[in-house]
Amino acid sequence: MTAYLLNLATLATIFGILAASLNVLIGYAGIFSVAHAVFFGVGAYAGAQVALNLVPDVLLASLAGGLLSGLLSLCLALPALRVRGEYFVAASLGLQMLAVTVFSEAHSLTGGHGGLVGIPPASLLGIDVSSPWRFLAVCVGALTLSLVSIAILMRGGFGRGLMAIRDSESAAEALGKNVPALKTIAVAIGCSLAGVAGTLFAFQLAFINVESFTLEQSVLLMAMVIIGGAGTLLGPLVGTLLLLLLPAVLSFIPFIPATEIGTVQQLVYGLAMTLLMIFRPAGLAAPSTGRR
Amino acid sequence: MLILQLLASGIQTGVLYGLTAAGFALIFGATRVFHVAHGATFVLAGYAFVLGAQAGLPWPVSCLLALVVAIGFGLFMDAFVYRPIQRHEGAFFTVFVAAFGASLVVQNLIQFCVGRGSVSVSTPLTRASEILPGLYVAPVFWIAIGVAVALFALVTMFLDRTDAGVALRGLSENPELLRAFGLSSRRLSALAFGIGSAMTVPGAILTAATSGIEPAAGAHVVLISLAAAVVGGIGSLRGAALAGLLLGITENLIIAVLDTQWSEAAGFLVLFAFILFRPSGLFGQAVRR
Amino acid sequence: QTQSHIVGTLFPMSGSNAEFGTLYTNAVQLALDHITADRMLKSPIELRSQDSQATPQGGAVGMTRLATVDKASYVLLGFTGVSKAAAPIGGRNKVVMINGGGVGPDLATLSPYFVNIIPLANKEVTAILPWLAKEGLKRVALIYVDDPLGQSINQEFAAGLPKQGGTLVGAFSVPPTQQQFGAIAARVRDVKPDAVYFATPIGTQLSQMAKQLRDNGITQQFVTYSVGNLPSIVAQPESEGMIFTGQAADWTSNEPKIKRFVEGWRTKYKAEPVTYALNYYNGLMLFAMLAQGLERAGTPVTGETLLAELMRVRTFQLAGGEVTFDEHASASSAIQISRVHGGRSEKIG
Amino acid sequence: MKPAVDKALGRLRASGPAPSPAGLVPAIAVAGLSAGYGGRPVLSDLSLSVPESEVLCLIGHNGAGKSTLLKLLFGLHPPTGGTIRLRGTELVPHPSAMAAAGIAYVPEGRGVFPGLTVKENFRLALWSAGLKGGEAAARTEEVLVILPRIKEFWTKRAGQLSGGQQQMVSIGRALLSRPSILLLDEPSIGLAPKLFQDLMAPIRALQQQRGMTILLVEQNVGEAFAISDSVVVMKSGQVIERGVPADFADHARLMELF
Amino acid sequence: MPGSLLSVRGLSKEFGGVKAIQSVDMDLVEGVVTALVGPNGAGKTTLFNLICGHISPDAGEVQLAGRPIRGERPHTIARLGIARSFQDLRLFGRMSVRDNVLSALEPTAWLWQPGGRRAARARLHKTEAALERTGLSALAGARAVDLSYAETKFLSLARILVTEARIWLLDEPASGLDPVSRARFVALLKEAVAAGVTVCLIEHNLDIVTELADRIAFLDRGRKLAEGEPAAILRDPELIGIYFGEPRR
Ligand SMILES: Nc1ncnc2c1ncn2[C@@H]1O[C@H](COP(=O)(O)OP(=O)(O)OP(=O)(O)O)[C@@H](O)[C@H]1O
Ligand SMILES: Nc1ncnc2c1ncn2[C@@H]1O[C@H](COP(=O)(O)OP(=O)(O)OP(=O)(O)O)[C@@H](O)[C@H]1O
Ligand SMILES: [Mg+2]
Ligand SMILES: [Mg+2]
Repeated sequence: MTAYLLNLATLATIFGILAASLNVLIGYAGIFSVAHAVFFGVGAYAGAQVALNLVPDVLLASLAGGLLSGLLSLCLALPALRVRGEYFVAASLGLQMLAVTVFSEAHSLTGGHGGLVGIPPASLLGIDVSSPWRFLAVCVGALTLSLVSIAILMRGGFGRGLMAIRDSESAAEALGKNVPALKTIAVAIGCSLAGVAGTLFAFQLAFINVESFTLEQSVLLMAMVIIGGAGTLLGPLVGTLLLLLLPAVLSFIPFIPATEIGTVQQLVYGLAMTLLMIFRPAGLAAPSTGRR
Repeated sequence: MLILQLLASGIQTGVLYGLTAAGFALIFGATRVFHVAHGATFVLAGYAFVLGAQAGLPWPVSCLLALVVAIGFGLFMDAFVYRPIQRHEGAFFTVFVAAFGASLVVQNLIQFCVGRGSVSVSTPLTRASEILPGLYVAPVFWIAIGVAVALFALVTMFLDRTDAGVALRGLSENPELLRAFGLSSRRLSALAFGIGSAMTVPGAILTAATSGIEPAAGAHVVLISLAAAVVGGIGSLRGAALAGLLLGITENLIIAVLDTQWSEAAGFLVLFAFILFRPSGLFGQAVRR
Repeated sequence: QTQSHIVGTLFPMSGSNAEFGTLYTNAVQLALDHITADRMLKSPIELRSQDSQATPQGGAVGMTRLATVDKASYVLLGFTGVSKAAAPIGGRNKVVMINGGGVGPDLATLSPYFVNIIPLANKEVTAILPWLAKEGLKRVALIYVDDPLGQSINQEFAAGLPKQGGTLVGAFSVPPTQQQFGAIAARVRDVKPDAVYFATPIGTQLSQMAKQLRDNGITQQFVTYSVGNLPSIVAQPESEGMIFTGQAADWTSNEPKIKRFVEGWRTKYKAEPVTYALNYYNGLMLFAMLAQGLERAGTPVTGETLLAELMRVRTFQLAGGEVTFDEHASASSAIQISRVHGGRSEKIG
Repeated sequence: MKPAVDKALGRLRASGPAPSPAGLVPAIAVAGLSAGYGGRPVLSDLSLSVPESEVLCLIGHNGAGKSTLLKLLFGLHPPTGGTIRLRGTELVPHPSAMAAAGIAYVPEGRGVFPGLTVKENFRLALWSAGLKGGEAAARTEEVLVILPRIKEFWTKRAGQLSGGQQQMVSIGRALLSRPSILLLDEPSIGLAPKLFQDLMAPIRALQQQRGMTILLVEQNVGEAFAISDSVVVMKSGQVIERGVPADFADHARLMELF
Repeated sequence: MPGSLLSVRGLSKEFGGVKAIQSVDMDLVEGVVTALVGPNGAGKTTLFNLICGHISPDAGEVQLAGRPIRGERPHTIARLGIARSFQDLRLFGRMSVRDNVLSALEPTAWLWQPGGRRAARARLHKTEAALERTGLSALAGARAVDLSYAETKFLSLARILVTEARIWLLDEPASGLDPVSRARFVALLKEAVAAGVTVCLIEHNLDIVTELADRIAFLDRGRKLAEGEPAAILRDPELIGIYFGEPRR
């Protein structure tokens, strides 16, 4: 039982990092990306390749994953600088679909549909951290670090700049904000964190393939952020816990016939998304709106 | 000949994409709702038709059944999902998530009630015959083109010529003002959802006949609709229809040189390029704030 | 009454592959009925089910759950992605994993605890090549899903066909999500094949391929591997005449074990059984045999002891015949060739 | 100076809050009306009567609730309490019902659909009034006689018109239904003062000819008072003063009321 | 022109056939309040947009204290000391009133802010002072979307007030305000002018124009028809005819 809970907790932590990083884009910068799984994937593949071919060091691999994701995030920043709203959603969608194809076709880098197998157990600066407890600790550490840095950044002038751009780009420009630079940095930060999460994911699963980096994953991540409350610090975590643990909890319900568990899970899942949005449109962690 | 054959199959796919995308564009244009559950409408219509046909109903009745189901679902989403959300702050992405959840519910309900495999209707109409040396075309090819063109003409005529059509354009600009005119924005948005959803029906029925339809088929449909709506210029029916056609043809023609897994990607590459280089789409006006 | 044996299943129960999950679960259920009826074991078997969603993440989570919460010693699973994600977890927790569905050749060496009870796909291609030559089907077009399974089949054909005097005139890869094959049909027709081989692990996709190719005027012989044995495919009119390979599983055989399986299936599920179902039926049967041996010897039944028992005995009399496991715990059994005829499958070689 | 103000105030108070001519039912009478946005009260226990065939000018500080009151009267926002009577009959406001009862509403800002042509803007108004064919044409003609300049830009998109032209179209389309009560919300915003006067002159003439009731919300006191019969001052969601324009001619007194 | 802080020469802009601005020359002189007057659609807002770099001119030159700024990005121009308000305000709706003002103080907010805690505290002080002056102190924590109409107008001003911009371009800053708020607003502007800010404002309300402006530039259909002392402009019957009559198109 502990191992199961540890596994879930580790996954939840990893997805917590992902959701928090997506929140930088959606909640603060107003960049509605549905391509976050792409950068999750890039990080995972990069981290896995480092672990497979160099050393299975979490720090090094995460660095590689985060850096590569951050670099490739220019693909997302480019349309973000040109269009907003629905148009950007469509652009990121295009990027997501392209990336999935590339992930499944670039056999030498990603292993195609077969994926990368046998990612070695993780170590950290020479210390073996592959045991579930230790790896969870590493992930929690990464999550804490991400949250703290996001909190500091978003409370400060940088965060205010992003939110200003989110609410009115032209007014932000007129007040001297360098909109392209701020947007590019925000995208780079969000995507690098996603890359780090990807690397941790690769170590945790020891096997990755394109199925974890699809549009569904992106939408799920987005749902985590929105359901929890975009633009709040803890919202994404709440959303992650809810959406990740809901299936797990449902699988403990005894009276659902075994063959229908999956369907029922997905059904409840979808229903929860819709109902939550109807009754808590601002997200679970958002303060209930006072005036207005 | 290969090119011609691929072009033919591209056109057949494309007109249906175009029609479905135009429905999506109509709904989005009029109500500003990013109706991600449009794919669910498509699947529901397809299943209604197949189940009707399997139950022995004559085909016009099955078509009617599909129509009723599609429109009913569209109206339901409008009244019970989108409107309550928009009564709050109606943030664009809140609607997105809610609609996505609803699609999941539909998909799994169908799995639960009907089954997980794909269903289809068998009809001799999908049997291709050689009309030119090496060019095989099935009767559905002509049916698809005929129905799509006719329906599209009908809808555009409705929007251009009738009072309700003008009102729908007004709705897209300012629903609040419409109420100040003494018109009901609710009824108009229901109208938009009704027509837009009805436009999925031909595509759904013909897909059920040619390739079969499965509970998860909606995802692809909605992706294409969304891409076409953007490439065409958001809100422009003509643009969406043309872009849908274009995407269908691209998807198929690309197969002449590349493997199929690149065909969807090619469509989205077109989308991506459009957004970077012509963000206003084929027919849209530039958006920047 | 002692503690019960916990056996887990890790099948896709939702999503586009859920049809398989249902089928496999039914097979396991039937085996359980028979084991209980025969009183093979002192302690009862308790089944625990997890939804793998056919994705690696689903597989990893489900496997961890089965191994650590449910403490299953033996898990039946399927699908290449799931298997790969689950194998290290199962291996670490010393859980025997039985694969009866995934046929990617890279599954052979995943983990010592990973047992393939299904012959891997490359073996099926080897079996069909002589038949193609015999029938004079020299020009073969291949439509394959671009995954390890599809790739290995592609390689087998590219290497094997010329040896038999044939040629692979076209190999068209498709993504697993593809549903429209009108355009592929055009390309297939363009290369003028004598036979078209489908290599997709997804049943719905196979049925769509068959239908749309026929619709688009491809009249040539269709050939595929064991996936063609799904009821929905066999029943489809467009599958008429399709050839598929599979483990030797002769539903008309009088051998008592297979007869019991076939009849049990027909009465319980009111349908024709398929090879995949037989694999998972045998999968649980194998557990019962191993556990029976352990119970007799007074050894506790754990994943470790089960695996040791398997490697000790190696050869088992299962429904459908004798199955032998190699040093990687991968089974090999005879391959038979069947043809779809009138909505049923019939053995032709 | 001071005694003059006092005198004026005294006279105002003596005249009472709702001077409706005896025997005449007011066109609109609201009593105890309250409303708010998301739980925040904006109007509280507001009572007001608008006499038949008068131009009543409603003034008050920003956020006093003037626009909200108009929205309530046209059924665009739900009241949380109180009653609304239209010529003595109580009703639950709803835009289409109010339109049918002869009320027309010209919202704050530019009340036209910018993407539609002027003709199409009119078409929508005719449609909502249930007017068709010859009758519709006759009504259009009637409005074009009152505001002849609309003809100059009849087929242009409303968004391409200048602010004054847009305002003209907005009021013109409201007149299509031949309303007996017209609710005008700050028609002067963004308009040059003379433009506003030019626009309102034919409306005032029409009002006097037809006996139309107009409830005019204005911030530009000078121009508005010139065409008003009486004035009501609102403060924080309530009516605090009522009188004729002359009573408020004194600037200092006016400032005090805000 | 002597003392010209911002000079505009031959500026032109066409939107798909509409000549929004046609070779306009204009000078903003240090300490002088210029009012931009003209009928709706005359191109006043467009002129601001061109000066601030929000749209790029088809022809013409803009110089700030002798330095050409045409073609610079809007944020660069803003940092050079030109602040502007928008006709439709464009507040940062989901940010608090305080953050709206604070963000105007940190145009170059990178990942970290130079100056450390002390500078941060100084900025906060400045913000509070600006809120105090515009009467928004009590609402500092409220979201901008929740403000009333007059409050939004004052917030828009507060955002400009805190910047150290030497030139303010204000687009109908006081429209729709009630007389009392308007008086307060005008008083604030006068204070700023007294402190040396060069103001150019678009305004339809001639009362405000006469009260504040030292000069009037008169725009019609993209052309500057006249510029001069308010009294002179407002006496010109032709201009008054254009302004008070309907614009002829
Ligand atoms: N849609 C809305 N949502 C929330 N609050 C609103 C809304 N509309 C108005 N309010 C608030 O209600 C109050 C009254 O607004 P209203 O528009 O009725 O005032 P007003 O008297 O018309 O002011 P003005 O002279 O500025 O037009 C204000 O505080 C305003 O902020
Ligand atoms: N981005 C744009 N695209 C196309 N046309 C534009 C654009 N911006 C302004 N115009 C046009 O340029 C002309 C001048 O507009 P502008 O907004 O500058 O007028 P204005 O003097 O500010 O009027 P108002 O007093 O009504 O605010 C108008 O005809 C307008 O339609
Ligand atoms: Mg108002
Ligand atoms: Mg302007």
